[in-house]
Amino acid sequence: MTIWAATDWYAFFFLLFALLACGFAAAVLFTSNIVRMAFYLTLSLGATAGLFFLAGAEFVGVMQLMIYVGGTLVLLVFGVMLTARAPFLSLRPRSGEWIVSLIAGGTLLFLLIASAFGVRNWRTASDSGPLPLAEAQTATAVGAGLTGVRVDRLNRDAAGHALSQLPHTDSGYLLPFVIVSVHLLVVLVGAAYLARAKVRRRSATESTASVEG
Amino acid sequence: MVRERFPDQVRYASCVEHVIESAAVAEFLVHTLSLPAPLAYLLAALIHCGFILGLVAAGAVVFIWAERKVSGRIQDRLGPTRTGGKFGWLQSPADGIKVLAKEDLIPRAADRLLFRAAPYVSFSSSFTAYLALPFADGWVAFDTNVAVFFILAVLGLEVFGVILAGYASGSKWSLFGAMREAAQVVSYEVPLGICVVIPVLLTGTMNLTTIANMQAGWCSNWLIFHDPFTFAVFWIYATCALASVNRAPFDLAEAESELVAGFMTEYSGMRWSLFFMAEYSSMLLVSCLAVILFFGGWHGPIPVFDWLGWAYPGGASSWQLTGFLANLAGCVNFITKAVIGVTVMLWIRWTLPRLRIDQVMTMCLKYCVPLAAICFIGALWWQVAGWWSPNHWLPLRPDGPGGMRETWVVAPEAACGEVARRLPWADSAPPHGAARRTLPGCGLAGPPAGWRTGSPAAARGGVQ
Amino acid sequence: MSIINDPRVVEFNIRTDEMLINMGPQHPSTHGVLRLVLRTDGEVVLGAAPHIGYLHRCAEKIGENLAPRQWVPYTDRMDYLASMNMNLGWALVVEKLLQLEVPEKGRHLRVLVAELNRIASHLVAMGTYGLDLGSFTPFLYAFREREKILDLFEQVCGARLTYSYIVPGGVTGDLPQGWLQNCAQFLQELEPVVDDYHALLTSNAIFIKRTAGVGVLPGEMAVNYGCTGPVLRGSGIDQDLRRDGEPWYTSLYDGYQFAVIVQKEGHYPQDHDYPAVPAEAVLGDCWHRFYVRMLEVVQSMDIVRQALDKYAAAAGDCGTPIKLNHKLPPGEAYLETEAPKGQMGFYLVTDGSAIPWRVRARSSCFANVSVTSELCRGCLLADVPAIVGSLDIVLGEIDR
Amino acid sequence: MCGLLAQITVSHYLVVGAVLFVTGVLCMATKRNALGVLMGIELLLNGANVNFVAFGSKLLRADALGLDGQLIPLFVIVLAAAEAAVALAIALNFYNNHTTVDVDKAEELKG
Repeated sequence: MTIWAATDWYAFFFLLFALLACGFAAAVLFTSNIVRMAFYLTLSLGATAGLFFLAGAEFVGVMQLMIYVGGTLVLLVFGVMLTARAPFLSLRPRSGEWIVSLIAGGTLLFLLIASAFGVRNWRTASDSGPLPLAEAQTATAVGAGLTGVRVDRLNRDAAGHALSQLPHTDSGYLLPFVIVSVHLLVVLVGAAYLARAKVRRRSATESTASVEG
Repeated sequence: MVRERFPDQVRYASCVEHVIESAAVAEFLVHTLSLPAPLAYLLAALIHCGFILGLVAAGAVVFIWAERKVSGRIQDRLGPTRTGGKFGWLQSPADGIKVLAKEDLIPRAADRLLFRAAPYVSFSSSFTAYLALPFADGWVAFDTNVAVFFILAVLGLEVFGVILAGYASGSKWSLFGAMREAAQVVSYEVPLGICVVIPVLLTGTMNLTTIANMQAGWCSNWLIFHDPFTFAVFWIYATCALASVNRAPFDLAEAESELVAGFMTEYSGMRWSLFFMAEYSSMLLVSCLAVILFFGGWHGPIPVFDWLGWAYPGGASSWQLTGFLANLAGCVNFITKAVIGVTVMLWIRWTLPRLRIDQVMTMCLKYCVPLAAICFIGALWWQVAGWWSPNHWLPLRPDGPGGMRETWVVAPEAACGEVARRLPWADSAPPHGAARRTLPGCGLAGPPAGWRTGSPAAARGGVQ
Repeated sequence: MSIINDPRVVEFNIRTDEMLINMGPQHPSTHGVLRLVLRTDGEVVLGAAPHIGYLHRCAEKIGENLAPRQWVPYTDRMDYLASMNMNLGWALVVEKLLQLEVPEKGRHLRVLVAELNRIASHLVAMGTYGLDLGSFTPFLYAFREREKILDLFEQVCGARLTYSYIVPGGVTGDLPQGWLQNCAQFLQELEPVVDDYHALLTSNAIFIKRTAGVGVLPGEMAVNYGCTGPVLRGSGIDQDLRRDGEPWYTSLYDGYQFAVIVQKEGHYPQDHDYPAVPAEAVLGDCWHRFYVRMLEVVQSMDIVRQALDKYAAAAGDCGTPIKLNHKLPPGEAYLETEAPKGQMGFYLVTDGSAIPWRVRARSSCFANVSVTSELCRGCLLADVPAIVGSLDIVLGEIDR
Repeated sequence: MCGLLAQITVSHYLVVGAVLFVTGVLCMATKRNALGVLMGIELLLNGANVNFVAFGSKLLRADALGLDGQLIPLFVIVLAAAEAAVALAIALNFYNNHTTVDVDKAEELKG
């Protein structure tokens, strides 16, 4: 029973997802088979979504699953399948590249980790303690933020009711949202144009001849 | 509650409560059986998982049997009659044993790792989606306020298993099936998403429990009858859901007359049956989702339990037998509706020929997406204009017409005047009649705490 | 016509590998052991080459070692879905060689069973076509009615598939008592069911989408490839050996009223209320081939009704089968008959002994399947089963 | 659990983010397949997202960044999707013109 009592489930789940995310990220790095890379990447990003859930960012987590894993990666896999000819299936980097990049990467990693633990505020929970998760459900706030209302910036009374209006200069994330929407549209049109199927037609006689072969 | 009783465990409890929303069960275990809290939470989580896994597995078993019987009846034959007595009801277990006993073949050309992993990817994603699916008021493993989104996202991951299976099999037929499935599922996610957004739009929340509870009362209160556009969009949803779970006439990925068995060609034994279970469980899942989004969830066509006064009041936290019974009946009601949906899928499968891949795509991009978009705008317009809907004259719930349907407009206005004032169409003063429950984290009002009994005028105030 | 249907478009921008795919000989939708080697670019089929011979059983060579009467069971196994018609073709050619006339009653009996078997064959064609398009239910509906025909045949000759009933000189036995009533009753039952078939397939929107405009076989090409039967008539060529054949064969149908099922001036001869030709359908496409078969079911039902009356009215016997040691006069004979799948011809050369010197069969399906590569060029992968299914081939007849 | 994990703080998330980021950088550096490079970018962006979410999480610290910490990852995800679409189109075009996806062979500016 004591082992149960001693287990911090939050840490357990964090560790689980963190190890999955990092482990599969490493697997992406070290495998040379492009399809397996895509598979590991899926799992890594999925585990990251789990981390987002743990951190209370549900909406981001689901977005990650939906757009990243379900959309972007499927797109990637499509690309992989379209170009997956045997010689490109596993292109190995040269060993010199490996050494250089591992040294550089190791240094970078060391720096990043050192700085991650370097700031006291990051290392510790604040004195007031964290908010209970039930109050950190933020989907509505995120939605409101995207439509131009920062509900988290409202002045509240003790009971949590909104007291005053927001300054009219604060439009939340409305503008970036609109820009990103337009950007996405442009990008999709552009991508479709770039990769469009250009059709070469052959004459009727040529086509009959070619199909016999 | 947990928080107050275990002040030292606040953080951990709230997290676990979040990850596996089994507080009620855990509480029961802690207080009645006096188990240590972490163990209780683990047990509660396992119980939840067990329930869902059981539901998925039992669902698959029942549906495989039902598929045989239904197809038999449709085709003027009997279906299984002998295995296990009268109706061949042991046919599925018998099949299961047969499948278990089969040799698990892996082709030499296969990518062994991915070949083995693929069925689990497929199955676990369609299983995971059940986490966020409520079966009755509050009976949900993971009560998140992005449940609709979560289910759609996770369901979309099922396609990965199929793609991997197709690629890893090292067979051309499998690859064909996988690419078809990938193209189809990715395309149909778009109209499916638009269709799902419409009920979300009308109810103002992505929380499935809330969406279903807003449709309490008579069947006139179901969202499908809310306005002509929601009625139309349900059929689009049905089409897209059928396509996204790869059922006939959209079962191109496993089209046996063209691709032998598509992505499943090289699979045998248990791995094959995992794909099968994944298919059946996602069928049930989209059907459940349709029931919640359009058919009132666990709220029956006739509000019997509201009359009896058995149902849990909104926000109730104490356990009571009558409420439990009402919930149980609601759960049965919910599953019945979902099973009807699945049966319709079976019926369609055994009646219609299969479409061709280009026709499937045309249908999605040329018809489903524009129609869904039109319905989206239409439903939005209907809502904003506050036009007539059946629940205005049929008593949709005990408190009369209007209800809480309009949270989307009302709630922000009611609690946080700021939001509503910025909305161009809402220039009236916010109603302050009803007591509001604050949505966690942001100060926006969710459904009023007493929305089952709240005054209709207050609820509808936002658009009038 | 969309890009993918355009046979001239051979290359897309995304450089994908062409794939060679073996469809068959073990494939759910190749009707036996046809092997199609498909050259595909993604879903688009660039070329299809049928390979045959997986069911070759040397039937013709065996025929050179057996008396004509003994070879009848081998004809059963050619088009095993229409054994009666195969028997009839062989019996007629032997009789032609011998100049042996069958009595009136035997003539009507032959028409009766041959047309019944045509119905059975077309029912299978319809059912399996549904299967090819992914609809399982019509298959069982078709087989349900076919079972009744097989029951009738079982009463006649004891066999359900390989009848060996019609033999040179006559039939192996006259009809049993009460058979005519059973047959008439069956026709009564089949009449409404045909409407079900039309509802399930012919007028089904998805079925039309899958078949109309797919695999268009122009009449000229059909003639050039030697296509016959419903495949030819589906392309609008007015040819039916029951009307246009040799007198030795057409005399069988003397006194019978029937119209050849072919689209003339945009209309099919219709004496029933059948679904109209959809706007998308092009003459010669899969839908038309299918529709011709469906109308021929009704046509054959009419002929069977007439045959029932004529048979009942005719006096005498049904003819006497020739003996095994019946000497065949030196010479040769060739006769084509209208089998359900097309024109089935038998060729016979004799040297005066009781055993033919040479036996050949002209298979209708062989000619029909040869258009596969033409029709499948530029179609989608899913169209291949639709096209092959609409040709309604039986490999037993192709490979012999 | 060991002492380091006694309480999960922002730092722990940052470590995960760092690992993802570095793996992404290494992927971009070492992979020769254009799509592998693309996957490296996705990993990298994800590492950044983890950091944002960690900084924004009120669960970890009450005085956290708040909503911004969630909204920025949303934009990152959406832009990553856009980036992937364009990059994939470029990769496919490159493949069409050079019949290879080996980025080491992409030496000409002209496509």
